[in-house]
Parts: sequence; C-alpha cells; structure tokens
Amino acid sequence: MTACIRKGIAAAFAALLVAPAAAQVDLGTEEQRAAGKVVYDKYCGQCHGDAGDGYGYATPRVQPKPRDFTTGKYKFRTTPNGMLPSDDDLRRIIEIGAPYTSMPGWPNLTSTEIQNVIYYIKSFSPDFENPDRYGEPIDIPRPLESTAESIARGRVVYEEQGCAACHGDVGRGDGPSAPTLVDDAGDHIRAADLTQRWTYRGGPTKEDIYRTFSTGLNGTPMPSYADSLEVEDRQHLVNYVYSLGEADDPNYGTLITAAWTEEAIDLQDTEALDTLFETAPMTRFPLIGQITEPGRNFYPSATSIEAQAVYNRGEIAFRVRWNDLRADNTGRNNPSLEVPMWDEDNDIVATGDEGDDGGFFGVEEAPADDAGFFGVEEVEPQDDASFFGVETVDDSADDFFGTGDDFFGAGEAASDGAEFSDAVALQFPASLAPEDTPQLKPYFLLGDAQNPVDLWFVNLTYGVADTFRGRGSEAIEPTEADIVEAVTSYDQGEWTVTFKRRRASRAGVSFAEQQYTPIAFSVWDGFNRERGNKRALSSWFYVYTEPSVQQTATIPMLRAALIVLAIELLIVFLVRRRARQGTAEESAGGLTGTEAPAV
Amino acid sequence: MSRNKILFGIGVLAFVSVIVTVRLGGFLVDNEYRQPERQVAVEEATGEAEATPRQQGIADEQAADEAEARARPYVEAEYRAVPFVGSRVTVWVLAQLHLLFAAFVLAVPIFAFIIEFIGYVTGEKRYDRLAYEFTKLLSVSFSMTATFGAFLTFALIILYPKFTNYLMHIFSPTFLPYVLLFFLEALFLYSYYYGWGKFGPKMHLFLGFMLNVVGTAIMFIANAWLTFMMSPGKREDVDGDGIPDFVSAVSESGALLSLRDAFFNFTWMPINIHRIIANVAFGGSIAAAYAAFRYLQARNDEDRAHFDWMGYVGNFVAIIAFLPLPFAGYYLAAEIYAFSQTLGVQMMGGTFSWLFVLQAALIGNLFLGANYYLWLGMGRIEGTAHFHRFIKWLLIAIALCFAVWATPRYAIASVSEIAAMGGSSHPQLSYLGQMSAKNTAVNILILSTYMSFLLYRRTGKTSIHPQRQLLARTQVIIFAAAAALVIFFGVFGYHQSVDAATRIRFAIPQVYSVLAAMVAITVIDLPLYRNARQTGETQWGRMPAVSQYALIFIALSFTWLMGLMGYVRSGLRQEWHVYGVVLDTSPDAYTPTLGFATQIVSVTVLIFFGLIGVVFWLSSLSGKKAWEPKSAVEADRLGEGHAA
Amino acid sequence: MYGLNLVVVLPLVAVAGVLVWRRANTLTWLLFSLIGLWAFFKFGFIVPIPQSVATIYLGITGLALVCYASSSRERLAETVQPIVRLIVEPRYRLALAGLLIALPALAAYNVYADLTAPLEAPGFGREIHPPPPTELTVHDETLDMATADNPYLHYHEDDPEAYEQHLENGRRIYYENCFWCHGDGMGGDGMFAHGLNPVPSNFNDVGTLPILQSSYVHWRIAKGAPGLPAGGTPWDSAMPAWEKFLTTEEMWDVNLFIYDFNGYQPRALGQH
Amino acid sequence: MKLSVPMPVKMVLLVLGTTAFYMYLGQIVPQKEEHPPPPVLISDDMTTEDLVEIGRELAEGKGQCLAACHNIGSSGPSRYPDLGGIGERAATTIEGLSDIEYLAQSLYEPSAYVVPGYEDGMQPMNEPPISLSDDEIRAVVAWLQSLGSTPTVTLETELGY
Repeated sequence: MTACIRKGIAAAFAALLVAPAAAQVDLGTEEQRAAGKVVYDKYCGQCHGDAGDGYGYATPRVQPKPRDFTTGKYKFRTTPNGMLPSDDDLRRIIEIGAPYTSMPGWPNLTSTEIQNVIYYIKSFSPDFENPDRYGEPIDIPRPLESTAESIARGRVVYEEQGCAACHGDVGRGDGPSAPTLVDDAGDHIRAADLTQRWTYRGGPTKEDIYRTFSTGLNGTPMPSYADSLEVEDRQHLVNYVYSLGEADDPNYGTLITAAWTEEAIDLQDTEALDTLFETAPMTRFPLIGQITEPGRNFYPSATSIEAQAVYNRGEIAFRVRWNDLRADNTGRNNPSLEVPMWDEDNDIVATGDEGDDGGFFGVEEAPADDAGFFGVEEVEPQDDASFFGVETVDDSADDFFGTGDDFFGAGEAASDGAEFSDAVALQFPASLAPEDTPQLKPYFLLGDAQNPVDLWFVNLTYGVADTFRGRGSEAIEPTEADIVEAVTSYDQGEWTVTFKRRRASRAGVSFAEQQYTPIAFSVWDGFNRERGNKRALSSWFYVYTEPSVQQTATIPMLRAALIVLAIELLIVFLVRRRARQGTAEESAGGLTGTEAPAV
Repeated sequence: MSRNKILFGIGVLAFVSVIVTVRLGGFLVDNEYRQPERQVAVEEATGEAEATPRQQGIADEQAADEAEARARPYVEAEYRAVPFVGSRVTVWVLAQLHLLFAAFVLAVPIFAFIIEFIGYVTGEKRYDRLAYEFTKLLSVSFSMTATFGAFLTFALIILYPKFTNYLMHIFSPTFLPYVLLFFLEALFLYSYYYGWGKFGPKMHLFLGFMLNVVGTAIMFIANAWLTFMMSPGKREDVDGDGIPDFVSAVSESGALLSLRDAFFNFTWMPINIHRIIANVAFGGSIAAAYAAFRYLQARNDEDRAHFDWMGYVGNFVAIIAFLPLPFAGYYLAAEIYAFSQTLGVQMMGGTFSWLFVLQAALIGNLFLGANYYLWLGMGRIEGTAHFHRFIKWLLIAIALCFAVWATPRYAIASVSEIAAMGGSSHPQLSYLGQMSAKNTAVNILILSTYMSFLLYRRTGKTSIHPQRQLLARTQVIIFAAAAALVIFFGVFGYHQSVDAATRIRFAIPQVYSVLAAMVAITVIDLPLYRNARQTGETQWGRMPAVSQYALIFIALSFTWLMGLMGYVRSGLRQEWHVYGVVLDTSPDAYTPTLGFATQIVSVTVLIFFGLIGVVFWLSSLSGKKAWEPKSAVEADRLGEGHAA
Repeated sequence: MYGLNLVVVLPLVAVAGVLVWRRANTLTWLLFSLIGLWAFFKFGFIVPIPQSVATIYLGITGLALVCYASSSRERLAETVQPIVRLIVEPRYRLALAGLLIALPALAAYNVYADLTAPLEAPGFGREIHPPPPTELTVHDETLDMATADNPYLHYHEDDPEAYEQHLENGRRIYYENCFWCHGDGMGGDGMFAHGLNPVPSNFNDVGTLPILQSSYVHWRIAKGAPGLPAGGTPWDSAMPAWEKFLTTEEMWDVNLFIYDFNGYQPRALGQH
Repeated sequence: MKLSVPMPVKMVLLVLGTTAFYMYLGQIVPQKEEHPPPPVLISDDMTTEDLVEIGRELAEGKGQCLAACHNIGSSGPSRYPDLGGIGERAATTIEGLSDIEYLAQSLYEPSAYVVPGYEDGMQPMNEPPISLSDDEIRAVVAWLQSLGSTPTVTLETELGY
C-alpha cells in the first residue's frame, strides 16, 4: 500500500519536473493501450489496417483513403499546421466521423473505449512521443455575424488568397486546379464543394470552417492561413464560405412535383425556360455509387442531384442540376459501355505514375488477392492490358487533342485527357403498373427482363438526348419510340440539363395529370472515369404531376368551420331549451329519451 | 262536379290524346318522302297507279324480315342482361334477401322451440308467451322467404338460363324432395303457430320439433346446390398414399358422375354447421330488434317489461350462438384451404384479405354492442352499483382486443411513414397484425363477454351456498388461469424458439382453455346461484331507450356481416359458376371491388330492414286492440260483425 | 424502452396518476383518455405508427368511451352535467364562447393542415423478412432451407483455429463489399445507406439476425434483391446477388462473421 | 312544446347511419378488381417462338403456375420447385424420357414423378379448373423449355398424351 503511494508521489514529482511540454505527452498505460487494441481490432482495423498503416481490407476501394496512423498526419485538428492533433480532435472524429467518407461516427463506443483507442492509435506513430510535435490548440473566436459587409470582405479575401483556384469561383470545387489536386499519398483529392455544407469533412459550423482555415488539412493541398491572414479576415472568409451554402442539411426529398404551366415549353428560349423553372418546386435527391453490378463505383463524384419538372397540355420537361469539378464534354459515354472489373478499385491510383498516359489510373491492375476474389469471372490480365491500352491510346489522343477544352488551360488537362464524357440519365419504368397494383416496378438498376425501363440519356459531349430501353444491366438497347429533346449548359461547376418530351408516349410511360410516376437518376463524371455501369445513381423516387387547376384551402376550411359551428349552436340551443323546459327530464339527460321514461 | 267525374274526364282525355298522337305520327311517317309529281307522271305514262319505289322498298324489307324471321333457328340464350343494374347485381340482391329471410325463418323455430320446451319443463307461463311472440314473426317472414325464393328462381332462369339449366342437370332429383319438404314446412309452421294453445303441450312441442327438422333439411338441400358451385366433388384418399385426392362429382365436360358426391361435396358440411350457428345468432338478433321496436312503442309498463325481457332473451340467444361462430368460421376456412389452396390463398392473402379487416371492425362492434347492452341491463336491478366498477376493466379488455383484431398486417402507410418504420410493418405493431395475436384477441373477447354475462347473472342475487366463497374464488382462479393461458400462448408464440408453424398451432390450446374455462365456470355457477337470495328486484322494462337502439344496431351489424360474408363466399370462385367446371363468360365474370360489394351489401341490408320493418309492424298488429267504431252512429251503421 | 417514446409516455402516465390522486370526475377522465390516447398514438412510439392504424385505434377508443359514458344513468349524468352547466349557466358564458370559436378553428386548421401537407410519394407494403424458398440452389449446390446450417459454425467447438480463419475471411469479405451500405458497425448506416429505400438491414437489431436462421441469411446474401419475392419489393432493394461475385465458402464466412461481430446466435433449426 | 325526435325517425336514422358507416369503411380500404385472364388464342401457323410467348402468358394467367405455386430463379412463392433452368434439367430428370416427354408428363400427370423434397399437390393442367387444351400445353412446354435451354416444341409435336 505504502509502496503504491510512494510510487504515485514519485510519479507526480517526475511529472512536475518535465512539465510543461511533457504534460501533453499522454500515451496512456499499457492496459489502456491493450484495451484500445481490442476495440481497434474490432472496429478500426478493417480500414486503417491492423498495423495502423492505413491499409485494411476496405482500403483498395475507399476514397479518401483511410488515415495512415504511422505518418502522424491528421487532417482535422485544432492544433497549428504540421502539429499533432489533440486527444479531443481525435475523439471528435471518432465520435461523429467525417461525412460523405467511409469514416462513420461511433456513437456506440463509450468515452473510456474511445480514450483507449486514442492511446492505441497514438502508439502507431513515434511522433506522439516527441513533445515538440505537440502544439497548443488554437483559439477559435466567436464567429462574426454574417453581415453583407463581412461577406463582401470575405469575398475579397477569397479572391486574394486564390481559393477559387481549387474551390472555384462560386465554391463548387471546380477551380482550374481542382482536377490536378493530389494528397501526400499521390491520390487525387477533391476540393471541397463549398456550396454543399453538409459534405464538409471537418464539419459544417462556422467554427469548423475557421478551424480548417487556421490549421490547414495536413497531408493535403489545403494549407493553413494562420500566418497569412489576420484573425478577422479569416472570420470574414468564414462568413463568405458559409454564405455559399444554403443549409447544413441536404433535405433530401422523395418526390418532384411537376408544376403545371399554360405556356409552351421551348428549350431554345433560355430565358423563358428559366422563368418557367423558377417557380417549379426543386427537390434534391441523394446519389450513391453503383455497387451491385460489375463496373462498381465506390467513390462517385456526384453525391446529389437537384430536379424540377414542369408540364403543359402536351409536354413535360425535367431540369436536373448537379455539381461537377470539370465539364468533360469531349469523350465518349453511354450506359452500355463495358467496364473492366478491376476498374472498381480506387487503389490503383495509389501506385499510379502521374506522367503515365493513363492519368491517375496506372496499368498496375488490381492487387493479387482481388484477382482471386473474383474467381472464375475474373477478366484475364492480358485482356485487361490490351483493353486498357487500346482505350487510352485511341481516345485520349482523339478526344483531347481533337476538341480541346473550353474551361481549362491545356496544361492542367493534359495529364488526364477526357477519355469519357460527363453524362446524365433519367430513368422511368417502360410501363406503369395498373392503378390497383402500385407496388410493381421494374428493378431500380436498369430494369429486368420482364419489366424494362426507359433511359433518357444525355452524353454531354453532344448535348442531345438519346433514349435507351434497359432490360437489366446487360441488355440496354437504343430505342427511338419517343423523341426526347435536351439542352445542356455548364456554368461554374454546375451542369444543368433540361429534358423535354411529349406527355403521351407510344412505347413508354405517359404522364397523366395527378399521376405518380417512378423516376430515378444516373450521373456519370468523365473525370472520375465513370461510364457504362460505373456511375452515381439513385433508387426509385417519384414525379407527381400536380393538378392543373389548383384549389385553395379557404373554402374547405370555411365549410368545416361552419359545419362544426352549426352543430355546436344546435347543441347549445337544444340543451338550453331543454334546461328551460324544466326539471324532470334533466336528470335523465338525453339517455332515456322521451319514449321510455324511467319507471 | 265531383272528384270522380274529373278523374274520369282526365282519363278519357289522356286516352284520346294518345290515339291522336299515334295516328298523327303514323300519317307523318308515311308521307315523309312522298313525291306527288313523279307519282302523277308515272300514272300518266302507264295509265295505272303503281307503287312508289319507297313503298316497294318497304314492302320488300318487310317480306325479307318475315322470311328471315321464319328461317331463324332457335338459339338458346346463355345470358340475358338487366338494364342499369346488371344481372349479377339483380341475382346478388335477390339471393341475399332470400337468404336473410330464410335464415330468420329457420332460426326462430329453433329457439322458439327451446324456449317453449323450457316453459313446459319449468311450467312458467311467460316462456310460453315469449315463444309465441317469437313465432308470430314467422308467418309473414315465411311468405317473404318464399316470395324472394321465387323471385330468385325466376331471375336465375331468365338471366342465367344456361347455368340454371346446368344446375338442373345436376340436381334435378333433389327438387321434388325440396318442394315436398317446403310443403311440410308450411304445414308444420302454420299448425305450430295457429295451433298454439289448441294442441296439448306435447303434441305442440312435437310440431315445433318437426318444423325444425324439416327446416334444417331444406337448408341442407339448398346448401348442397351452392356448395357444389364452390367445390364440385369430395376429397378422398383414392390411391392410398395418405394424401386425400380430389374426386370430382362431374366429368371433365361437366356431365354428372355421382349425385352423391355432388350433394355431399367437400364444403357442404362445414357450410351447414357455419350456417346453423350463424342463423341462430342472426335470428336472435333480429328477434331482439323486434322486441326493441315493440319496447319503444309500448304504452304501458306490462308491455315494456315483456318486450324488455324478450329483447334480453333474443340478444342472449344471439350472443351465445355468436361465441362459437369464429371457431366455426376457422373450421370452414381451413376446409376451404384443404379443398383448394388456390381458393384458400385467394381468400386469406389475395383479393379478399382486406375484407377480413372490415370483418374485424364488424365483429368488434358486435362484441362491444352486446356487452354494452348487458351493462345497461344491470340498471334494471337495484343495488348493482358495486358491479359497475368491473365495467371499466371489461371495456378496456374489449377495446384492446378489438384494436388488436383490427390491426392490419401491412398497414396503409405513406412513404415517409414507411421510411420511418423501415418497411411496411411497424416494429411493435407488426406483432399485433399476425394471426397469433388475433387468435388471442378473439379468445379474450369471448372470455370478456362471458364475464359480462356472469356479472349480469349475479346482479341482484346473493348466493346462499355454504361454500360460496370458495366456489367464487375457484371461478376467479379458473377465469384468470384461462386468460393467462391464452395470453401466454399468444405472447410466447413470438419467442425466438418458436417457429411460425408451431405458433399457429398454439391457437388450439387457446381455444380449449377458453372453452374449458367457460364450461367449468358455468358448472360451478349453477349450484352457486341455485335458490339464491334476491337482494334486488329485477325490474323488467326499466331500461334506457339507448339500450334498445343498441339492440337494433347489433341486428344491423349482424345483417351487414352476413351480407359481407356472402360476398366472400361467392366471390371466391372468381370467374367460375361452378369452380373448375362451368366458366362464367358473361360480362360480369370479374370480381368486383370491395367498395362496390359493400355498396351492394348496404343496399340489400336497407331493403331487408325496410321489409322486416313491415314484418314487425304486421306482427305488432295482432297485439293491438280490436278496431271499434268511433261513435254509436257509426256502430249502428256498420252493424256488429266486427266486435269479434 | 420497448419502442416507446418515454418523453411522451411518462408525462401521460404522470397526468393519469394525478387524476387518480385527485379523484377526477368521469368527464375529465374521458377527455383525458381521448386526448391522451391521441397523443400516445401520435407521439408515443419512437417509430411512429401509421396514420391509418392510429385512426382505427382512435375510432375504437371513441366508441369505447361513448359506451362507458352511457353505461349507466349515474355515469351519464356525471358526464353530461358539467357540459350542460357550461352551456346553460350564465357565469360560464365566456368559456362557452371560447369553446364555440375554438372548435371550428380547430376543424379549419385540421382541414388546412390536410390540404397543405407536403405531397408524398405513394406508399407500398413491404415485407421485411419475406418467406424464404424451401430449397436454395447456390453454385449448383442445393440446400434444404429448413435444415441447412452454416457449415463452419461447428468449428467454434471443434477447431477454434479454423473458426478464426473463417471469421477473418468473413471480415475481409464484409469490409471489401458490404460496409458501404450495412455500415462499419453493421448498424445499416453505411456511407450509401442514406440513398437507399428500403434502408439496408441493421444487423445490430435484435429483430434481425437472431430471429433468422443462418440459412435464411445465406439465401439473402446469395440471391440478393433479385431473389426476393414480390412482397419484398425486389425492384427497390439494392442488395446484390452475391453468388455472382463470391464463392459459397466466402458467403458462409461472411455469414459467420456478421453473427460473431454482433454477438448473436442464428435462430435454431426448426423442427420439421 | 317538448322537442323530441319521433322514434321511427330515430330508428331510420340509426339504420341509415350504421349502414353508411360500414359502407364508408368498405370504400377506404384498398380496392382491387380481379378480372379473369383473357383467352389466349393459338393459331395453326405459330412458330416455336410464338409458342414460348403464349406459354409464358398462360403460365402467368390461366395456368396459374406462377400465382401461388412455382417461382423462377427463386423470385416469388416457392411452395413447389423452382422452374429456373428447368429446360436444362428436364432432359435428365427421368431416364428414358426426353425433356419434352418429361415436361408433358409433369403437366398431364403431375403425380407420376414428384421432385424429391416436395409434396404432390399439383393439379393436372388439362383438367378443370385449369383446363388447358393440348395446344396450350404445347405452348407451356415450349416456354418451360425456354427456361434454361432452346425450345423445340411445335404444334405438330407429339406429346404422348
């Protein structure tokens, strides 16, 4: 017992002696790290690697890559640039995760478990033993109010500091340098889309944004502005960035309401078209990677799409918008392009050579265990090579040098020519189930043999709509039963595509008034080599054609109120009358009635 | 001028104007295209008046029509149509009305006979009077039944001649016995009714007994016809492999192979059982409604007391018959399933699954109404306040069971609701939507209703049995044990270790524990309250009016329920007249929606209630005082013949 | 607790307690029952119950309350007297006027809320765990669903080392393929889960793995959405048919792993 | 004057109200109208491909194969064997019977051979209530063949029944 106390006192003294720097070096006890290892092995190792080297089972298919704990570099910190994160920083990420990445929050872990895991994680990197690598957490001031002046000042700072180079002029992550950005491991990294605050990896609040400016994201091209900007300017910049996004929450919907219009829908008259769509309700739908059929896409570029619709007597028009870091409007694309199996793995990037004409996608193929994983269905390596070779030689030469690129300097684009173009598709069932069986739909992924779907597809190279009929991923054929028109435009990182078709259809679905029609979306980003089945897609949602004659709520409301009032008055009248009439029946109330008075 | 003359004048005027109009019209038509100039020209040329081309054409046409009519072969119509409503709806409504009256006519003698028998054994006069009161309803209803039966037969022959002919082919040998039995029925019925008090009690009881035998036999014959349409054959293990095979009563082309198999077909007996029980319940409720009607009309305390009692007995009969009805229904459904999986799946899972949610609402209402009436009935007896506290708990139990029974397996839900639930079943409520929970609910409902009866029985009485405390406690323990068993099986069924098939089989111990508890409690209750001391007088006639409306509500719900179940039984066959043998090729061959069916059922029920209102009114006439002249002068003029 | 929203349920229970304590009269009880049950059905469940079912329940409740209120003369008088007094006696005139205005306003608001409620896509019924086939053919190997079991489960007792190997293999398969939807922690909340309807299965849930046989889970893994019966809305589900990508052994391994990870045992084989 | 509603009026109101209430309940539940399957006509000049298409319609509709009994590739009910790939299996199921003969036997005499593990519960397709004609059965055989193999049945093929 006394020995124990003595030891404790000695330890306290020791701690006093090496303070203050050593006070921060808290690596936990052996037991704590051992306990942390148990939790880590169960919940973390599969991505971050059992050895903490960021290479777990999931790593090949995950982007951004899981943190490599052996490097000691952390993106989201409150400590100055280049420093190690505080325990609280680590805890914050473990608790809430990083949105729109494969790092989830772990609300099921207790505080102690998290602390133990932190100790264990720290043990992977020797940096944590070095007191010099620790920095004081920065001071995050209270955010300034978002006044117009503050935002304007922020805009100036935004321009001065060259933020637009990566994040784009209006913040859609579409700056000229955006396609070239790589992190320390050489992987392409997307500049944050500042208009979609909910996708900020470090968090959506003003404090989070300030923190990111001030500390930078270690290991990425995002620098710290702690030295170059005054606190106040950073705060203005925060307000400006904050003003770029509309909400912390994407408010994903399940239904587009197609607005009725008396006017003609003319795709060529841009202004009239914009006016038409201005009043139509807008719905944002989530997009996810296509990960069930070959050509799987584990890291789609587009995470959501906004859609609107208007219709008139004869026609219906859909408008969709989504953000894309570059307009790839030079390559080829169509929904039935084949995608070799290995192209699913983002891991190929890691070993890729920048100068290679395959761009980010070197010829190194899939890791060996993956080849075995697909067993009999594996594409033979020879085929891979030849397939890939042919593709790159032909297309990158033709498409890129042939057509040039309006939006970017040749220098940036040269390394990764637009082999595949951006594209978008709306998907509808080829026929609607009879009204009394609303539950029958085609398979959301391009239909099936019995229940086909129709695709309204626009390859943004050409900007015209093609129609396809899908009977499953392997059976997509062009059809020409209905004519779909489309106009497209790319502006500041945002694609806008407007489709139009006659409401009545010969072979496909017709849009009757007040009808719920299933709809699904697909988006291809050529830059991300998305083509064929490798794409971002949505599950089934609905488009509802609102009634052409809208009814106001006033009359039904008045009617309901008056009916209730009339009943009330009647009751009051009857009760009062009866009460006046006398005493005998009152005690019996309305129950006995008048026909059978109590004996 | 007198009124008669005016009427006569109008009649003559109308007749004349009709004649004039017709003649005028004929004249105009004839002269429509006449061309006098040309006719004259032709006359001049030939010197004789020739027929115009038009006249010639008309004459030719007539001749051709006549020739065609002469040559036209006789074609037997398969179907004929009724304008506006359609043949199916016509036959549907007529059959339903016939069936409702028939059910009443068959049911009332059953309990009239039993009540008369009780009266005979106990020697209490009031039972005899009650039985007579019930029987009074019979004679008019009997004619109604016959009328609608004739209507139905005509409708079938006219609208579905081919199919009716086919049924004749199969069942012609049964028609003569049917008619004979019908004749006997009339004989027994009228001798039973008019012979009241004229025969000796034993003879009269014998007449009543025969009336029931004959009535039941008639129903059994008619049931054979309709069950044949659903299951034209029987199931028998022909090849000896332990699995019953289907033995069709008719050949592939529909020719009769065995009248015996066609008659005693697979669903015949289940339907017979189900119908007898349902008829008694229905008849009881209608008789109770009649009593309610009379009670509300009654002008003196004696009548009020009598009809109060009659309503009570009618309701008692209805509910007692109703308690085993769900089990009879399960038996019928299981037999239909065993006969044909297609029919079974169609019934429980397919088109008709929502019908059973509707049925749950109806049956829930029936239970609630019946219990409510009993509780109100406690008001007849002095000093029952301490029983009122139980009502709350019984009500909670009934409402809970009702709610469980009405919980749909897959609820109608919006997308956001489905998203929130992660599917169309709610994580908690989905348990309630399953058969197991519903079985539990029905059993508890039955137990609760039985409890209400028991409570009602002991109002105003105090047991003088020496062991009364012990016996009463035993009753409580039995009741609690049965309820606990039912709930245990209901809840335990969902335990991980129980698979779905076993869970469904738990229904059997549930039913047995309820039945056993009811029998055991009754057995204890009889000695317990024999010669019990009366602490409060039962004051018949001391019922609030609302209780009588509750009786009418119960009768209405019963009628509606019967109509609804008629739809499912008949609709099950889908596009077949005779399942698998005679296809319905008329435009009405499809299965209508539930909404449409409920409209037809509602219309039928309203017609039935309109007619039964007439029956009630006619029956109430016999209780009225004989007509007497208003004044002496009038009496003189009319003579004295009316006094009797 | 048992899916109940205690924030709503406990106050309701508390109010009921107060009413018992203060010996509230029948009318108060009736009003409390109606409003309280309405609140309970609407807000009392963590997963809200569908409007249609709530309406059925409230209808039954209303009917039962009417029955109760009129089940005896005394009780009816107790219920009706306060209302009659409110209507007749002059001193309550203000309250009566308020009520006369409030009720129509409430009705009007109800209509308004009904008419302006955001539109929703039409719903459909979906069976979460639809009945499996009796027989399952995966990679030319036919299993009897009723008796099939995970072939590696027995290693747990016989050969812990081999068991560990299969588990580790299952872990690899899971994190190479499954976690995008079913989540790193198997909560059905992977990074793509928000875009899917129906949401991916939550393996933490006691209502999922433990109530299913491992052969059922094998069926779901092997045949995926295309293998669902119509009641399971195969057109909406994004579950791939993993037999196209994985060997039978790999599918059993991942089956083993998801049970082990969540600490559940597969439901015992049924007696047939 | 005492204000009261006469008894008959009350009674009529009660009857009408209750009936209307039940009718209303019937209107708010999901409505479904079931129509009998349309007749499928087979003409003499139909090719095997036409037969496959008609066979599929028959199997879904009049034949009721897929409504409650069989499934294809384990989608749908599964009380009876999966028909996925049956065209391939049929040739080897019973020794001595060709695939057409085996399929025809299964349709005309389902009890003659029952796939192990299943109960004998199928009704002969040529008998009521299904009552397919011989040509219709040829079409169904053609469709069954097309599941997993190439159909060869024509309207002239002898089925042996």
